[in-house]
Amino acid sequence: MQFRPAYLALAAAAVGLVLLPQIIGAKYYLHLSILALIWTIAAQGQNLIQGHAGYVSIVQAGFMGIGAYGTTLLGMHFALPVWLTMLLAPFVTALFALAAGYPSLRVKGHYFAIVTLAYNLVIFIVLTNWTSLTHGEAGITGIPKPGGPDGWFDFRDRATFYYLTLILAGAMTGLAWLIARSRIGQTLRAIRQNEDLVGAIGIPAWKYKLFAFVAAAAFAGLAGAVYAHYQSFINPEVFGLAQSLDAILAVIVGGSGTIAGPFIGAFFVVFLPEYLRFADAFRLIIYGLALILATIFMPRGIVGVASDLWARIRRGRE
Amino acid sequence: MTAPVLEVKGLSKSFGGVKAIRDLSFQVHPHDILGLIGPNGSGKSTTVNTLAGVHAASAGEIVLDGAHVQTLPEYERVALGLARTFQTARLFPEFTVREQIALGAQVTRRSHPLSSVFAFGRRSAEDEAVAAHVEELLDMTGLRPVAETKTGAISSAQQRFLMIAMALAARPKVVLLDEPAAGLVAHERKELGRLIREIRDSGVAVLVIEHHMGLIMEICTRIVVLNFGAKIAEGAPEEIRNDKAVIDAYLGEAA
Amino acid sequence: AERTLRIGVSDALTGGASVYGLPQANAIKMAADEINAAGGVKVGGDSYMLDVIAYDDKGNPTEATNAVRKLIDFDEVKYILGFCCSGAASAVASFIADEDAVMLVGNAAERSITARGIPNLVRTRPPADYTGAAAGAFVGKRGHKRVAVLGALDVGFYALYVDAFEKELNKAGGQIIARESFGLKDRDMTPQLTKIREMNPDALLVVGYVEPAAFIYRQSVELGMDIPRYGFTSGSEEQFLRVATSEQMEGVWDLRPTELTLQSATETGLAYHRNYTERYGMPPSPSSPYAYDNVYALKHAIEAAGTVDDTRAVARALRELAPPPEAVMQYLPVDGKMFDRNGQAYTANGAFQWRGGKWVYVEELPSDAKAYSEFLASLR
Amino acid sequence: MDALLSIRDLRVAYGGVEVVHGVSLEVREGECVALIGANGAGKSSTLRAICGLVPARAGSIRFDGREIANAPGHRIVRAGITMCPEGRQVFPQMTTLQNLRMGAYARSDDEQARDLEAMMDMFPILRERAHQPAGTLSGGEQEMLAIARALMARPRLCIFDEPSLGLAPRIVAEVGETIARIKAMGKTILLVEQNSSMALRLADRAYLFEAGEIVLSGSGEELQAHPEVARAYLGH
Amino acid sequence: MIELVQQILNGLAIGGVYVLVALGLTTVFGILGIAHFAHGSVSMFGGYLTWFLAVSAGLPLLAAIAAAMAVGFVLGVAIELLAYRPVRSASHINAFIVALGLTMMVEGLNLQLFGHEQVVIPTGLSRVFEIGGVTIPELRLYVILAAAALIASMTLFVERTKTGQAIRAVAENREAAILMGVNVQAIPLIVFGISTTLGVCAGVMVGSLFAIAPGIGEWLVVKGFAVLILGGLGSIPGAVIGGMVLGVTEALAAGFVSSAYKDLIAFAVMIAVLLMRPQGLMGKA
Ligand SMILES: Nc1ncnc2c1ncn2[C@@H]1O[C@H](COP(=O)(O)OP(=O)(O)OP(=O)(O)O)[C@@H](O)[C@H]1O
Ligand SMILES: Nc1ncnc2c1ncn2[C@@H]1O[C@H](COP(=O)(O)OP(=O)(O)OP(=O)(O)O)[C@@H](O)[C@H]1O
Ligand SMILES: CC(C)C[C@H](N)C(=O)O
Ligand SMILES: [Mg+2]
Ligand SMILES: [Mg+2]
Repeated sequence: MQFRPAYLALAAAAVGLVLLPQIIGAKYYLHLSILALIWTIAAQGQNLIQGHAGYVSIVQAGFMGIGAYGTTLLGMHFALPVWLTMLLAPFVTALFALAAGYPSLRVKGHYFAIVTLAYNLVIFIVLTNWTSLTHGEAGITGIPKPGGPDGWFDFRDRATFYYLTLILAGAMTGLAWLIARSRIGQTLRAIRQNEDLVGAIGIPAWKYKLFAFVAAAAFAGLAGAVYAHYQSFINPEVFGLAQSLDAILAVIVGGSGTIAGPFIGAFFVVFLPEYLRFADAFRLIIYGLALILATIFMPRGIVGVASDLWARIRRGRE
Repeated sequence: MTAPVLEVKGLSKSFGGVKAIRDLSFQVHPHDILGLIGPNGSGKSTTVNTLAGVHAASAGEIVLDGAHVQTLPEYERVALGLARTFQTARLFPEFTVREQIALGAQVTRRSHPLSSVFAFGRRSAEDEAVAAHVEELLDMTGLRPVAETKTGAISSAQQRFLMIAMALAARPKVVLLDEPAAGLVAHERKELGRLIREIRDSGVAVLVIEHHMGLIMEICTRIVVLNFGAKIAEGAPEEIRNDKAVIDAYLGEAA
Repeated sequence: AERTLRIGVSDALTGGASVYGLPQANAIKMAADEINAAGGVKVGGDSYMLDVIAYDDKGNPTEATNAVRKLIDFDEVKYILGFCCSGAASAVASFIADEDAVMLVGNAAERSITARGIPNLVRTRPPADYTGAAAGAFVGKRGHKRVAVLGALDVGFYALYVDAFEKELNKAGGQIIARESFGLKDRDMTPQLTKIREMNPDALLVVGYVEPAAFIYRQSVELGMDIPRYGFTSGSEEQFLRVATSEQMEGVWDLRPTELTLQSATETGLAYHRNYTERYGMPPSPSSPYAYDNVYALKHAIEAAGTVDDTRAVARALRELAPPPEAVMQYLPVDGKMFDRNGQAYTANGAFQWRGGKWVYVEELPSDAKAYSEFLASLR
Repeated sequence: MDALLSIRDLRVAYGGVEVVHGVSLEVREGECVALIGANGAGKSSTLRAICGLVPARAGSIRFDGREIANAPGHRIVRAGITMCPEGRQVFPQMTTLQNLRMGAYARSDDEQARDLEAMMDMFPILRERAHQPAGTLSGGEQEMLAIARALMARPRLCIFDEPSLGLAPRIVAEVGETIARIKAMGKTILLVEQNSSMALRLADRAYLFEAGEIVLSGSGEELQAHPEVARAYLGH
Repeated sequence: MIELVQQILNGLAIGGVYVLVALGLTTVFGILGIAHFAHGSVSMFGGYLTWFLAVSAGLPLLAAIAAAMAVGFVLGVAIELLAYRPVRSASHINAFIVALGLTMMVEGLNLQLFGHEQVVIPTGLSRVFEIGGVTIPELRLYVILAAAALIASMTLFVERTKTGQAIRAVAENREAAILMGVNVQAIPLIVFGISTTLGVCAGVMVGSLFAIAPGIGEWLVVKGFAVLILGGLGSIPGAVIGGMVLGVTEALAAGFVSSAYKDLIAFAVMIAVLLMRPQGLMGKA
């Protein structure tokens, strides 16, 4: 087989991720890594609709909220086991996305972006105000971990939960990869380039868009469910507009339409603000500036820069 | 005489107050190259767009190979055998020529799209068939030299041929070509004329809009002339060339 | 020897709840400095100097969860104070029992925080319904029959306050004729007020954070409503005057724990007010001493337990503590102890009225700390 | 006499790909010059470089003795060049009248109203359509509008890029006449046309483009008579 | 009946604010196709600046507003030049990310300059007019009038001035505008300058009617976008109608249905309109 740097990077990343709990000292970084992996799942979903189909959807965090509340409420009210509710969460979310996406995919471009933004706000408002169900702003506490103390694994142990999240993030990344290189992925990329033409050559574009939207939501739903059981606490705040913007950022910064991009981007949006705390007062300014500079100077994201670099090195060698 | 592959009956289309097509009827037969000509704004593109389903018809019927299609969405009409090109080239600029043609063939696939997600890289018989068809079209339209080139980077003449190849990839029964010769120079036009005949000979009926009279007169079996959205003449090229109304409205002294 | 003891603060330093959180965080730092200046916390032969690490949780449960997680996991802190807000405090309370840490809640008013009897948690502010009941009795006594409520009613403890209020009001023959609510970020309450105005109530009860409440007082005047207005806000004069004029505030009642006011303050209260004002350039908010008192309670508990490392022992010592002499608030000890077996402390409730630009302490609202303590324990 | 427009070794590239490889040509005052050649030969790119719509990678463009290569587009217009671009490019939601007024944007004299009348006299259909959004005009009407709009600037050099593209034969003939009239008014014209026979008939001189280079030049008649031109571009 | 009139009046003031925010957004969108998400934060900044100039620097209120508007113009110009211009040729998602970055920077800068405190711009206008049971606070009346005046001058500017026509021309066809001699490098600067100035006015209105606090920019810009979508992207009349519809809908929803869900109802109206008219009320198909 031909030497491909991408495979090398992949292998290195995989080894690094598996060994991570052994390497890092402060428990806090393990916590952040788990969050980043959860964000990877959400960002892989976002990449389907944004990176491939070219539709900026601003509701990913809202869908995470549906997944998180879905798994929690199903567990609370129907006494279902945690594993089952976690499994159901993406489907519940997908159902909501189906209902919301069907009408709204009639609008395009910026209209679509704003309509999805409105969905996120609507989800937020409902989560905040339907207090009898969601406990509103105060949120729901004591959400159980999967497995219970006498199962094979104790997921209250943070490293164990880390591996669970790692497996899920890996699986969802794999699924995203399969979708991206399938006929569906190709059609989504065609939609991004020229949607009218897709319809004109006999492809029902709306079905593919709806698929991307619903699949993105399902990814988000799973991410939200994992989040809920990891934190054991949820309130509407984490599922607001700002977090949906983070999902968009993760895709762009990492490299949209690529498979590694959302992963890199997820770590970026979780860790960078944390590292900028040293400059507390100037954190927002620096973060904002970094974003602008990154967009101006590396519009194709980190993955884009890396592959350009690699191409240059190879050309230099030849 | 064979049954028409496309039959238009009493078609009308208005935009607000503007009546772009009025009570238009004509037929396209399997071995036809039907020319659709008329002054600017006479409703030719609107006719194509209404046939293809971009606009909903205000009145009238569109019968494609026996099936009424006037209420179907655009993509279903393609599936039933009606493909088209556009007045200005439309592209997927990040795709290669081969990829764009292959996308045009997607409508011919019968397997569910999801099956391709879990194919894990295996190519099905259907994939092979599509690939073979794409290769055929590359040769037929002379695009093989640029098969691996991004569609945004090929010349505008090649882009026009690409539009045609992509339409043919859908294995249509009839193709609608909207000004395929616009901007082509003489020898490219000749090439286009040859291609259109070849398409017809392969069993696909052709409806072509053109302002280039040389081409139209040369290749068309019949011509329909529109003015102000209504048909003012129909007949063989010779008849049309000498039709008084057509000369006044469209051809002018120059022709 | 001289050593350092890190204590953590999670509180709203910014955002709408910072009217409560920022003064609390300030008060904690001030208390820590005072203790350090007086030789620190003495355990065995060592004196521990307090080192305060404060994170901004914006009053938000999720941010608070993350802040506390970081305090415990990253900064290795065992004593955590602050918590002006019920949502944030409840979220942290839900997992604090599993941690090797002690949590001292200040201003947050949600009842459930101390209703579960979490052993390593104490709180200085009495629950909202404890105050709401007293407030309802007071309003009933003043003869209002038809009271309209405008509040942040989807926030649990405000609803709790109103429910307790209603029960007592009903006893006096009054009733609540409207419950209108608003979001914490809303600033335009004219639609709700217009609706209430149409119903012709005898009085208006406002429950919400200082800023929205101030807008309600201002807009009610702008809409020409001329009825008695009652509230539950614990806001200072300065905080209200940023939004409304003193004329627009004139006559408004605040029905809340007695907390800090200059008229009612003791010698320690006056000193606290003086020092704080000098140090921060503005007077403290009424509810800020809840956190200040917690620092002293912690100091005495650690000294009584004789350890800084054994958080269980410190938590136990907290429950045995009598109100410390440095405390600013006047607690009503239950069985001689500052915190009852629920971990809850009590103050008296009071009626304050805005008169000529100042909150004036008008009268004490009768409340029974011991009976409430029993009730709270019965909820488990 | 010095040429009004003279181009030396012009190179134009899009994103690193060069499409015009060192073109030199000139247009003298009062002349009508045509550029002909196949699709994608670089004619439009040359015109766009003259007008400042794309940067010139190398070479010089002198207008009336001044260097204008890579000057900002509005400066070039103010210097006296206007172009009637490929595909007409009217402002679709502005009315015919507003479009015409935009044509005089760079002028500050007070004869605009008179010129407006003159244009409507020249193209009576535009007067009928004065208050209609330009986007709803038919292709032929839009072409008239685009030409009139360009003339509203009172240019010293008027550039037309494929004015007959997509027009009905009768209208093509009309456009040809219009250009002849403009020429008769003494305007200097640079014309690109796919309809090579029309272009060569109108032109005093012409250049043949192939793959980004000029391969042939001469008077209109000379090129019309050239066997290569006749075969590939005139379709004889 | 009185209640209904009162509720509509309540809604008009906030509707006026929405219109001003949306006007700025819509011109920027029309010209450059940018969803200028930072617009709300810039409004907030303008409000804070006015407050600072009036309260801390002791300027008379009108002078403070004028100065803030001038600063707003310069800020808008700088934003276009330094942040948006470099990404003009990239896809619109990139411009959107730049907008997010700008939002953070403006918020951060605002915190550095003016702190975390909520502020209210003191106007001293506390009289209340009453007509037949309907009360109108003096301040609200002035806000409505000022908004109307700004909207009218903006419309006149675009329709009647040469620069205004040039702005439209650039919006409709950038290249053709170059060929008319329009300085297309300068137009976006003017547009951003004007847009930001309008945003500052909106910030001042919010700051004196209600209050401005960090984070309020998000609320403003979300409402602005909702208005834009409701009225049709890039359409000035659309922004005016959309803003009024949204403001009044919210007031009526809060007054007659549920205050907790008033935003939800407003968004539901927006989504419903879009589904019936995907291009918005006044948008071109
Ligand atoms: N979407 C639309 N809205 C309003 N009017 C339209 C629309 N599309 C076309 N028209 C009008 O319908 C008429 C017919 O236009 P159409 O494009 O079909 O003409 P055409 O025959 O193709 O002309 P050309 O040869 O110039 O391409 C014209 O008057 C045009 O302005
Ligand atoms: N914006 C662009 N980006 C990239 N390539 C371009 C661009 N515009 C033109 N080209 C390429 O530059 C070459 C020259 O194009 P140009 O438009 O100048 O040719 P032309 O002679 O005017 O042809 P036509 O007759 O098609 O108008 C073509 O290969 C074309 O594909
Ligand atoms: C009444 C308020 C001062 C209570 C406090 N803000 C809380 O959330 O509990
Ligand atoms: Mg047409
Ligand atoms: Mg050209």
